[in-house]
Amino acid sequence: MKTTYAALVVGAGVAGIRAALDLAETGQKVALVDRKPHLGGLLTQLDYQFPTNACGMCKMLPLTERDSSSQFCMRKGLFHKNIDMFLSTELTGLDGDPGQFTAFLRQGSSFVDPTKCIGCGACSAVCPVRVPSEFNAGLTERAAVHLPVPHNIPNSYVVDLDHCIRCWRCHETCPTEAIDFQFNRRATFHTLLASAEPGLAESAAEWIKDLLFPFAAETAPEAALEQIAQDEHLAMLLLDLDLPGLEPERFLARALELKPELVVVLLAGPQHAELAGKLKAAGARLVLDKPLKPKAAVPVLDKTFLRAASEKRLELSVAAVVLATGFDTYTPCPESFGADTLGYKVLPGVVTSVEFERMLSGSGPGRDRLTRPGDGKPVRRVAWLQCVGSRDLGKGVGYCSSICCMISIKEALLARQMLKDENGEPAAATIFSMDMRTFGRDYQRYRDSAEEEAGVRFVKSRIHTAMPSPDDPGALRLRYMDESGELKEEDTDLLVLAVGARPPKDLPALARAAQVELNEHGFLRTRHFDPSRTTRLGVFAAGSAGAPRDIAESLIAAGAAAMEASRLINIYAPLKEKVAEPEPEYRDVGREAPKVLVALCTSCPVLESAVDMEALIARLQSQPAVIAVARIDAGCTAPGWEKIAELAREKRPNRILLGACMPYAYVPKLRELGAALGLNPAFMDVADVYTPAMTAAREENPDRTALGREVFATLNMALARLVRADTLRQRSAAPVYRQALVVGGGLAGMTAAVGIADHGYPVTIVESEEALGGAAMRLRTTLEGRDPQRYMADLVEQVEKHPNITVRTDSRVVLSMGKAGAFSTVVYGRDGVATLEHGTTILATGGREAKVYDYGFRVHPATLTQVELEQRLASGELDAGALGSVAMIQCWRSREEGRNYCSRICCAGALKNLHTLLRKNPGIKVFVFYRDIMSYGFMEQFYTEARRLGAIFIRYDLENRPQVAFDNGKPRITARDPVLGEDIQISPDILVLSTGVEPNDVEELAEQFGVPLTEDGFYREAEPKWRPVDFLKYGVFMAGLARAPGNMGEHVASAKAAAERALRILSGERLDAGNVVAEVRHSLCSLCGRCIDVCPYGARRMDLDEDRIEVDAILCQGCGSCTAVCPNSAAVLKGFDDAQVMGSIDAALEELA
Amino acid sequence: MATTAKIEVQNGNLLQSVQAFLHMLMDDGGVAGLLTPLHMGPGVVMPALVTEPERLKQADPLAPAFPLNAARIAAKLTRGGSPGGTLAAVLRPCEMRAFTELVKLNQGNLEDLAIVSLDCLGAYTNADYRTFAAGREPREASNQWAGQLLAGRSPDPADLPLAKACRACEHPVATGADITLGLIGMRGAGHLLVKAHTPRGEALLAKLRLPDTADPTARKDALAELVAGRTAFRDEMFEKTRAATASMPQLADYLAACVGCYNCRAACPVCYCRECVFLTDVFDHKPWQYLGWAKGKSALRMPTDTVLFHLTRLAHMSLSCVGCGQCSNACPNDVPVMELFRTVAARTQEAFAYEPGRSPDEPIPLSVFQAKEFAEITGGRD
Amino acid sequence: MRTESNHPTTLVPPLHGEGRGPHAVDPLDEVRDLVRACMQCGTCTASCPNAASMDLTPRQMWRSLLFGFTDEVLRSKTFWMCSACYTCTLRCPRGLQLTRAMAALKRLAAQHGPGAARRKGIFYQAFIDNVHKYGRVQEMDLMFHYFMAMRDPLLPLRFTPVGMKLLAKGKLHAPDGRHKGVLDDLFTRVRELEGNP
Amino acid sequence: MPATEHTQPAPDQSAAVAAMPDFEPTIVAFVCNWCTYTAADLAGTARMVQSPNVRLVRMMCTGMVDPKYVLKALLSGADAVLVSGCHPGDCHYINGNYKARRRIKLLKEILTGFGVDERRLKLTWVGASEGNEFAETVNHMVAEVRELGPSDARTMMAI
Repeated sequence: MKTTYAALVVGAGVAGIRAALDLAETGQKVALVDRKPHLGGLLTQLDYQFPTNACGMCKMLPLTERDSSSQFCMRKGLFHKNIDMFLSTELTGLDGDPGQFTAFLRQGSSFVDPTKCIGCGACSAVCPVRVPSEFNAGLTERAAVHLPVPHNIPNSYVVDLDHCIRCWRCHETCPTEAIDFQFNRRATFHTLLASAEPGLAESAAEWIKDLLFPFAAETAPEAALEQIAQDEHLAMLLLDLDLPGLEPERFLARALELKPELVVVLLAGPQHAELAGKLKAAGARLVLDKPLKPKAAVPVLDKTFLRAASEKRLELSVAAVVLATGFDTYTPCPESFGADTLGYKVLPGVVTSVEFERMLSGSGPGRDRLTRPGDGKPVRRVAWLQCVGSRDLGKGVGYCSSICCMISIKEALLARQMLKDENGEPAAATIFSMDMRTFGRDYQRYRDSAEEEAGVRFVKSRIHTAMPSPDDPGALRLRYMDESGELKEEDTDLLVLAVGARPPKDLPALARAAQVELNEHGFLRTRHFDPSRTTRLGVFAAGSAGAPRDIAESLIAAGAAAMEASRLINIYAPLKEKVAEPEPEYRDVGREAPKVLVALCTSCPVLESAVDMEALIARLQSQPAVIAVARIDAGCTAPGWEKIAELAREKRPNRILLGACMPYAYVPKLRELGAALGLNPAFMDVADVYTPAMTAAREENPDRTALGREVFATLNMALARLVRADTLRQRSAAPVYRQALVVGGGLAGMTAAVGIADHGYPVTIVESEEALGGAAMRLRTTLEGRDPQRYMADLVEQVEKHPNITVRTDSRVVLSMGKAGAFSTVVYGRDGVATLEHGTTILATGGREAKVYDYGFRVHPATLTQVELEQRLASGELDAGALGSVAMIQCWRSREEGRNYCSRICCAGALKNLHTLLRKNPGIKVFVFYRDIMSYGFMEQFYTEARRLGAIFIRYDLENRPQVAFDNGKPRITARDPVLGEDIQISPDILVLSTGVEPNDVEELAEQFGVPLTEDGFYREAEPKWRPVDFLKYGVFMAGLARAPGNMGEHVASAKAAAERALRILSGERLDAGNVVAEVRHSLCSLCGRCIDVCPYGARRMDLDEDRIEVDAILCQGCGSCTAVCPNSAAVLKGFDDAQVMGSIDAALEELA
Repeated sequence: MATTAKIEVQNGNLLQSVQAFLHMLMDDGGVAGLLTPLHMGPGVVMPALVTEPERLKQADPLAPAFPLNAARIAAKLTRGGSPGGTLAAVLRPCEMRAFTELVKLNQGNLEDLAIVSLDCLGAYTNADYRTFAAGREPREASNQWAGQLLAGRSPDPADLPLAKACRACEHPVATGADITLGLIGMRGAGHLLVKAHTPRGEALLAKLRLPDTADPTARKDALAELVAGRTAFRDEMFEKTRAATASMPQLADYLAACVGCYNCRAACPVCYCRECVFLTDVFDHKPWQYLGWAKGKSALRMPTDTVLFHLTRLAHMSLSCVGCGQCSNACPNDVPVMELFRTVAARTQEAFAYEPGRSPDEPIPLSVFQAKEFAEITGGRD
Repeated sequence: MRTESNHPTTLVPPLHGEGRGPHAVDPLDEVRDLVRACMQCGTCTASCPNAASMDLTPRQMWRSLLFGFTDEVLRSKTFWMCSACYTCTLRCPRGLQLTRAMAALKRLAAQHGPGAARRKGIFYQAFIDNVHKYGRVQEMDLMFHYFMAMRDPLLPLRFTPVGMKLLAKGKLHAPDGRHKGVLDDLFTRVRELEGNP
Repeated sequence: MPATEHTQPAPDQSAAVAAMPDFEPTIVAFVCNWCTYTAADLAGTARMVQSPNVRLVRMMCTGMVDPKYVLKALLSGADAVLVSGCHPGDCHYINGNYKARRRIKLLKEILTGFGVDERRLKLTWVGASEGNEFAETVNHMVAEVRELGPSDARTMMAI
């Protein structure tokens, strides 16, 4: 069975989710797969993200048509009508061409039927196995049958077959018979042994009998093949590689031809090692070492059977594939204690950063783990060590993981906040690093405030040894050398190793299956100017698949990959005009007196045992609007729903309340039920009566009365809300002008424009300069030796020839009004004044290399900026061969007050120019004065290379800047070398200043579009992690250098991500609002306008013509700030009006605890 | 620097001088419409919008009558468009402050209205004013009353105390007004003090060509003495009210006479809602709800939602309460509403360092916020 | 643009600049190549058991090397203090062959360094040859070869008293061929590992 | 339940305590949909022991908790009210929690003036993953209010 999806997204971490949501929101059906049994990737384990130090993942949820994803917390799961999830699933092959791929998937089984599992945990309780819990990074233990992520919804248990000892106790214990070990399949799992070894057949028959598999044996290859051909139930073949006359490869091929699903187990002696490997690649499933040891072989064969019998193979027809494979974190190897002097797994106080986050986590092993692991005393000092498993050629890692510095700062801040003693004094936090790579736009300020406001200590050093403290056995003694060369010792309670990112273990296999190449570091090979492109057309890289990235950049990469996928889908399998699904016909019951049907799910024995059901039902029945209370068996299953529907048809209620578990999971079902009954789902609700019951069920002597009251109150409150549910109003929808405006015709603007225009929507680019191109036109080369000029020339040509793109150069925006879907903008330029109607706007106004005005920049020709140097070297104006020495000063007038951000590209620029210089003339002496070299990611190898080439790097800090003077026009630089502790002086031929970049001045434009700027003049995004290219004002997006400094590839990515966000608006004829939106009761409104002031989304405005306040339902996100500030409830939030809330309060207090 | 001028007082007739000043405003100041308290008939003083200066003969801003807080009227005169001519209003300080609050709430507009305010000597309750004015020429009575009060003598009739709100009021001067007329501490000076506080006030005053003067030193002392007396009264009132409402049941007793007529909120100048939420369908309860509540409490006091009403109103407007006392004035059952509201308002206003009416630029505390503030509310955690 | 000169950069320490001039052909270039990728993290120094007895820390020595302070490096006793425990090599995050660089410095100092350095080189060479030959230190033979190499007839006399004392305490042993050649494989392997078989 | 010693009885601790020796407080909790509601759910699903004394009223944001809801709950018999939402900086709706903080500040000023113990009205920040924090907050508050005794608004005939 082949299912068709527009796109397949591999990897359900945040990047995969973002890519899937981006596509789903534009109306595409997406298959989202993950090899793990849960979604969320690494972030299921991390509760706090920099730079907000909070979670905020829910901010990824759709902003319009919010109800199509029926959920609130992204960490609990993902429910979107256009996304199908396949967990425990791997991509095994990808055939066909872009636009018409066939993807082969193998879905492993959890052995627990999620439709039956009620999450009671009885299985886990009886499981005798205890292994370290992956979720808690090994800080706690779990059973073989376990919950992979405790907060997922729906959350069913999973059998970890690798650790299962096959005692079947869980199967026996499960109250709902949800655990299936395929006992019935054994009788038809015919097993054939092909071996001529004397006695083997007899002994094998003996132990295979225990497995209940019917068994046969053959001693010749031909006979075995015949048996394979004849026995229709033959499922497993044990093939002895010593079988006389066996041509192993041919035999295997033939066998699999006869039976593609056949489980082939090779019996191989040590001499067959190589052959066995080959055969495994050719489709054999398993290798057992000869001589066979039944004790080892039986469990392996049984598990092989279980997997083979339970797994599913899927074939999907997809137009595009997005790989969002993420990264693994490095595990400092405990065996290599000699090399790893940090004592990980040896000294109890040494933990990885992931483990530390689990220690801090609310869902972690508990607050008591925040004591010293050695002796349980409170943690008062924490130290972080950077670059563990990154930038370590000794460990074969030539790259920087890009994220660990910021993670450590975040952890240090959290530690300061959470680890306080009884006097409120925070624990000491120290970060040891060589470079603090805070290269994100606002990250330098984050670091500065960590140091100056929060009191985190930063030490430029690499700790090399941790050992038990001689003075305090529970503490660790750290030895390190400070920058001046002095050996220091200090004690700490915890040492956190900031472990780096590694390519996922299974990435090579996945790359083979998807037929894409990996780079030398083991991540996906991507294009330099186009990081979302892999080596295979139609397969795109999202998130950290191509390189380690932080959340914001992963999401940008995901958006870019989604845009690429969408473009392909649009070309090869164009989506039919997105037709709004017809709203089901609902009867108008708003004016009827409420009649409620209450259905209580009693499939789970817990509720029955915890409360007096009869009393509860009687109590509910006496409630005024209730017409019937019914018990439903298995409310979560199809028969259960049918029963509810049946009851509803019989009793004709106009409200339905279901008392069950996991309300989120029911929302899609309520929608279906509503359609079937003609009753709007707004008149139905699910109350969770199960969670309190479960909690109580675990207590020794649960107070049944208190519990009964709690359950009744829960239902009664839902009832109160439901009874007062408002008359149905049509959901708001606004028509969309399906055109885009892009302000700025540089790299980002053009990239975004092409992306949108390729989908068939007209785009206008407004560029203030005479020609397209912007700042990127000044670049001559890249660090990796690519040709930016050619890339830009191609892009300009593409834009100019594009039938859907109109370019207005020498033009400016003078006025803009409107909102998502309907903007009206006046543009003035060479071609006169024009008014553009457009549904979405992308601001890509770029920036420029910052100017320097001091140190003789203008006066002395020997002083250049990096870009000038690059240009002069490229043009030949400057002859490297004629230079004896060059000095570069990094962070020139940046990363300090005034321009306190890292420009991110200057270290790359310096390295690039330095390489050019040294390649042309290896004799040049190059001196680089730097504060922190920001050679993040794979750029690190160029830094290493630069040092190898002989460039000398001299660190300085703000208190000790290099002093520049000029002798007859020749620069003379005096600086202190911190290593030698001496002043040095050099007189280079030229002095190159890394002046960094600054955004173009867009204050006016920002005001016209109603969008904010950062204090440095960059665009301020809606949320720094989760909405990196959105403005808070929906419908306006940002891209490129005006958003944040970055290299060309990064700007292309943000441009594509912005284009994808814009496409979400353009892809439909109308924008639909959510159900929970604010309204105005005009007859009550006094027009004080306080609701306008407090609305964070600008969704409210005073309509001066009508003299009343209007709410834009598309912009409104349903926060209700307006309702609380409005004194007489003229501002109302649908679903949360006063009557409903006050009704619930009454209901809550009807029976006091 | 405020411009200070004077207007002569002939024969100790304060009212005549005030009237003369208002006359000048209309004649020379170009004021097309002047809102001022006017004698309507026996014992009734009401604000009137005067367009013909002749009518000012009946104007009596000195009358110790305070039938309503005119801030709402000033709001009506300025809201939703231009009045079509220069307007001025004679407001008491508490009216001025309430009006400033209403401006913040977009209910009125300071742009189109010049505000003139007299030193406020206080007023009687409605009932007491009728007693006071009974059988007397009302303007004569006002004049005498003010003269005696300013001279430090007990005004006649001596046994009538001023309204409590006035006795507890520490704002006898409306500093935010465009022009103030100073009466207090002017004894023996033979003139009233006319001060402009705003550019508009100065422009207006300049047109009147009044002679310049300086602040007499006695005025400052007299004001301080007056305020000290009123503050002492106020603090005593707070003390008593706090003691009377020290617990929720005591509060319920305090409000026991409330019949839910909502007159207090109708009279309140800063309760700006077009219709109070307590009058909307939100509080239309179902019959079974009443029984439910009654069962929970064993006996339910009717009408319901009275305590909730007063508490909610405290939450809604105590920050903007100017203490004018119209709530108590309006209560049919003599619930001491003003005392309660002023006592609570003193706390809440202090908590947010907010003084209603101090400046139109000062935002109402609940319309704004800061990322770092009031950490004590969440136990110091953020 | 043509700058005024193309001669090598002068890197002049203003405090004590003597002897740090540029070298036309620098004998230390081969060592320099070994440590160019150094990022001055100091792990070598912090790990070095002998760092306390060194005049320049290893990190400072690499730095001086890279700056081109050849004489200062050769005059330093740092590399002579290296006991070749390989801890720095093992821990260097850049994967640099630091022990090898130390050994190379010993060798180069013996050739190009000041006289004192050459003398230290002679002892070092004699010691290693001795260990290689006997499989352990053979004190008498070591002494003999060292004195021979020093070509100083008075030198043995200066050591005679201490030699007698050691002999009396049984600390000096007569030559003994039992372990001869046992370290041959090891030495071959080390040479292989160090990349000069 | 053994009587607990108090050196200084709280002002609203009246004879009601003696009359109700097995007093169990009822707490109405207004929780934001995104953070604390999720945390409460997590506390439940993660089987953290959570007091049955709490009645959760789901709000979209703490910034929409109208003062009259809090007052209504207290007058209708709740012994305490908890308002809980996202941590500062993490509000799903950008800044609703800051608005809530001012509103709770105002309510505390008003209510404590009428002798309502400050501990009967609480504002906390509980993030979505902090199930334990929620359970702790609630359990601690229940214990605290149990000490304080029933709210004297319970005995009032008037609402």
